Amino acid sequence: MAEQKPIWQEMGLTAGEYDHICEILGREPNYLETGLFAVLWSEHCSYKNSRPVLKKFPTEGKRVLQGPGENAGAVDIGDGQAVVFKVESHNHPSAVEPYEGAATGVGGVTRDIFTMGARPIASLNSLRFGSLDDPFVRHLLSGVVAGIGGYGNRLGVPTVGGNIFFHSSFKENPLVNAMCVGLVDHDKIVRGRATGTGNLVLLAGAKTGSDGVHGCTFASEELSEETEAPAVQRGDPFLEKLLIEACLEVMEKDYVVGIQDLGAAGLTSSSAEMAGRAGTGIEIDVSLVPTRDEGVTPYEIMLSESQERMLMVLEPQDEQAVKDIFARWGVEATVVGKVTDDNIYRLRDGDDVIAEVPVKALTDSPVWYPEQREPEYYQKLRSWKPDGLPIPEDLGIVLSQLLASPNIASKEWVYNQFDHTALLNTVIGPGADAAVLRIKGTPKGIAMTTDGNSRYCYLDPRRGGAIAVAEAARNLSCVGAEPVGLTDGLNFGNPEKPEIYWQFSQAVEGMSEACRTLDIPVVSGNVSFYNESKGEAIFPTPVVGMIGFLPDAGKHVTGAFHHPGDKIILLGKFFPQLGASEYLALVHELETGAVPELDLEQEKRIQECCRLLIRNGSVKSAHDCAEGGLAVAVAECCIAGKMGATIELPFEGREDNFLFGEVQSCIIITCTPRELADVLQTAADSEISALVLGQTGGNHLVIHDAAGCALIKQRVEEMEKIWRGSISKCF
Amino acid sequence: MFEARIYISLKRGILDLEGKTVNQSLKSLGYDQVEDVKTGKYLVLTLSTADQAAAEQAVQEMCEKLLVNKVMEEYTFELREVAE
Amino acid sequence: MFEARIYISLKRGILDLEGKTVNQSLKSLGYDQVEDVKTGKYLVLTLSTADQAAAEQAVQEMCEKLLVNKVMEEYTFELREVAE
Amino acid sequence: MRFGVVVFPGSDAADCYYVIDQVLGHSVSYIWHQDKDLTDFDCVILPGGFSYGDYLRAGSVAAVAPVMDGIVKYADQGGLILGIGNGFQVLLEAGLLAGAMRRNETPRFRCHDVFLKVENDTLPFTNRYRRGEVISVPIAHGEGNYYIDHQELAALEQEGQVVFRYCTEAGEITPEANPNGSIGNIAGICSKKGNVLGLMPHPERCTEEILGNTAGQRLFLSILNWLGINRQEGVTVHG
Ligand SMILES: Nc1ncnc2c1ncn2[C@@H]1O[C@H](COP(=O)(O)OP(=O)(O)O)[C@@H](O)[C@H]1O
Ligand SMILES: [Mg+2]
Repeated sequence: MAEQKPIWQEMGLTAGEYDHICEILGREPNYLETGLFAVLWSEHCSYKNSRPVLKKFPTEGKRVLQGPGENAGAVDIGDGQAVVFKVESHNHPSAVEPYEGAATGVGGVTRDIFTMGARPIASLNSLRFGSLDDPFVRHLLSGVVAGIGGYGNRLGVPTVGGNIFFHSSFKENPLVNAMCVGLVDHDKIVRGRATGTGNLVLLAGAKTGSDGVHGCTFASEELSEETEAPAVQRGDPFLEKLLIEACLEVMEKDYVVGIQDLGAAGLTSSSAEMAGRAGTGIEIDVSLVPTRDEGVTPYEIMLSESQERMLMVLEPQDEQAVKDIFARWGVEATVVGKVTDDNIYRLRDGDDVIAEVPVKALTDSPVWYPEQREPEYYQKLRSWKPDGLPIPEDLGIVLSQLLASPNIASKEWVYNQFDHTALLNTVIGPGADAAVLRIKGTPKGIAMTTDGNSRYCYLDPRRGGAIAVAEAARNLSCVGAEPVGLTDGLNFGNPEKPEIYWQFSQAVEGMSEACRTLDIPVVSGNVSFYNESKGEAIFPTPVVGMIGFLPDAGKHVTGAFHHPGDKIILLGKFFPQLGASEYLALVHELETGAVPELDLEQEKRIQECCRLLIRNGSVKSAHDCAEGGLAVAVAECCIAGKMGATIELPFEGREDNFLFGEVQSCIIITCTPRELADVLQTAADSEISALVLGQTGGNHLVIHDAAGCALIKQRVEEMEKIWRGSISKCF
Repeated sequence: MFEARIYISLKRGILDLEGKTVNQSLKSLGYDQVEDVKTGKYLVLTLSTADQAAAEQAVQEMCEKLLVNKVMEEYTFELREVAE
Repeated sequence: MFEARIYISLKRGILDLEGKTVNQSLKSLGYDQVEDVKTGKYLVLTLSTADQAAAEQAVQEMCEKLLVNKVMEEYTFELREVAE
Repeated sequence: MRFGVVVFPGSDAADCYYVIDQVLGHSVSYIWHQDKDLTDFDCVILPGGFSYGDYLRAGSVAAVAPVMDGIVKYADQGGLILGIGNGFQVLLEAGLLAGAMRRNETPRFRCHDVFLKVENDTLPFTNRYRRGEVISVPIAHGEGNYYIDHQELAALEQEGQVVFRYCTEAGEITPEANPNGSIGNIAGICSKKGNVLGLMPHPERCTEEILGNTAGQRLFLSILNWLGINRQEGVTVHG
């Protein structure tokens, strides 16, 4: 018979941790206290594995109003206004129940935003799935997409962007990262602090059920056959919408001393974190917490992850006014505790004290420094050379194949299920390099994007991480926006495996480097480890969510070719390579090679130049060269503008390389022939190369080589059909 | 020929959003006697099977495989013979 | 105390899209014996009423006012007394 | 001249409010779902969104909210009522417009631009359009599949109550142009008297240059125009 594990081990604590707890308390913790430690010291809540590495991120900048450490980061956009944003992962819940998992992910990150006093104005996401050939993957994707829409659409917050990538490593462990963006006046930013002895602690929103107990320990384990998922949490976007209005109203009226949403580890983490940040004590009476079903235990009340709940601290004289506002919005709000001055975290059940531990003991979890080791595959794969790789005979067919690859094809099957025009701010919606929103009542705009190439990060996590940052910034620059801050979603396998921890630490290293050179601070983020199924890790996937600023929202462009006869120019040094490319994976079924080089100084100059050209109004379109290489980038511009183009590529070497090889820091722009000299001069002044490739016009994309030989001739309409239909035909 | 009536409802502990909303709405219409509302869906399948045991097994399989989301839902069903 | 089980289905002649989709999915899973699928929803109301006739009338009213859209749907219900 | 925008819990009332206030520069206020008195308004808008979460059926719970008694009375008196998206669903559930709404035929939410053919240009809501004109307007809904039985459909057609239909860019009424399976490609209908209009597409989402499309502005200008003529008042249009 198997030996009964001790409770603390069942709950996910190690022997060392348990001893440490006994030492702090000077006694053994009771059942409930053990549960509190187990959740707060779980990786998901404590970042015990990742904290030392995350310190590498640059988090300061002239626009930063709030960096990491609060519910979300905040960045100044002038006129006393700020943008608040954050990424959150909901990977394991989505693997178990795709609709509700994704929906509650959106709900959770949205609460992080309005917790700060900001009105949510946009959502984005970053998704990773297995291959679409697999019916189970299609089931996951349909569910996740419906869930994101089901929640976000009902909230009335437009989902304006995102990215999605398909690869077999995500087959059973999909990634669902959601990002929310809000707008607030500087002087209305509210923080998650329980200050003021004697102040009241108010719990507002949904009743507490027994759902989601131990959600955070669930997120801190690998998925396996035996994994027991907690009872599924269902999101109620309708309640959240009312909660947004009620919370923003009480914050607007300055009734709120501190506020925090209930996320992972529910009431436990929110109350402990609020006291921890403020350096106070807190006391909660579980008998006062409204429960949904009969017989919910104190343990469940404290650990439940029932959705749509907020915890706030008020001064006693404001209690009635606050309750009245919640009542008007039809939202339940109950005083459940108070702030104390003894630095103790105390739980009562009526008159009985049922847990009593120092706040700091809960919030200052031990820090781990896991071992890291370079995996064997790394050196082997990066030294791959394309020598001997056959060049396909018909390069036009290759272009069609690439346009049909779900990683390149139109994602409109996905984003048309999201309301992206609500709130009347969407200047550029999904489908472009970045979304642009106008800021009502001002000429200003903000741009936003999520990026991250999982294959690059597998082959070279450090460079892949840097590229994720550079590419996000480039995407913003391509619509004319200046990057002002980023949030990250770091998705990796089990950090207790040295190779995985190496990937993690390398990726953060690379991202930090890029952030420093490009001068973009990290203001918030999320770490999701244990993305493994049956011992197999996902491709390491740091996701970057980035915000850009436009002084004039009207001065933007997209990638679409506009006018026949416009000149097509390639900005940036063109050094394509086949390693790590979508072409190599799709056509040759090889995932190997070095990741494209990235010169960050060069990247910075190119982006500045691109923004300058857009702001002067000298360019008509801009689009960056990404997956699929130059040929795909130009094809995308043709499709978006429903217009052909004729270009000549005066490059040496393998045709498949300069057509489909991938490269960093390259942007395709167009301008009228009259503006051409100016544009080239501006590029020269910025010390970046600019090469005229050809011009727009006609119904075909025609690509010639240096000798004038046609390599590709495709009807734009035909390309559009392939590109648009590829994902939707799977459903 | 058999007819199977399958009733699908949410598992215990899983929030019944519709039920909650309908309950509140009925109350605000003045139906104070309403204590609780639960919602579910049902399916009526007509099966061209002669054998009751086979029909029963098929229905159960279909529920497990497709009709019921076992992460959140539970089900019961009734089978009765009907004329062609 | 009474419990009312209300069954709501689409009127005859109105295409049951969900039923059609489920039918096709079942067929594609190999369940060729499935002749027809109809879908509907049900509500279980608990009423703190002592009087059966009153409960019956209240349920009917609630259906007509809110629970059923008579342009498309029809309903039946069963009432049974339950312990407090 | 004053517009009212009804706020049910879960409505997206701010968008219509913004357009009346900021784009058209007219007086507008919110009408709370528990308000009873609607006598002060020249036009009442039931906005889009998800009233009461759309639980049970889209618009069904809102249709029995206290404010609806006032709305019904207001409609009887000939007041102008515009229901957009969820507002249209509420009007159907409340019986102010004929028919009912089902889930989209492909049971997914859809958000994109559609082309609409204007079928009746004599209404308070459409007098700034031309009959037969094709306009582009965004949709964003999961339940826009309009249903009505054949007899009633014939009556609607006969009386000119079909106001907008989904069509191709060239104005053809084809199944491909129909985003949700709606009977007769119907996107919007009006009451017999023409004072109540419901439509699934969102004209309030396309009234400004910066958002790339102003086709929806004329719907609101039509209302102002009609109110102006009928009240012999001068109308100034801002924005
Ligand atoms: N990868 C990261 N980079 C920067 N900040 C991070 C990162 N991960 C977490 N943080 C910060 O740590 C804090 C806690 O994050 P998290 O636990 O995800 O929040 P929540 O409690 O809302 O789920 C936040 O301030 C977040 O911005
Ligand atoms: Mg938080």
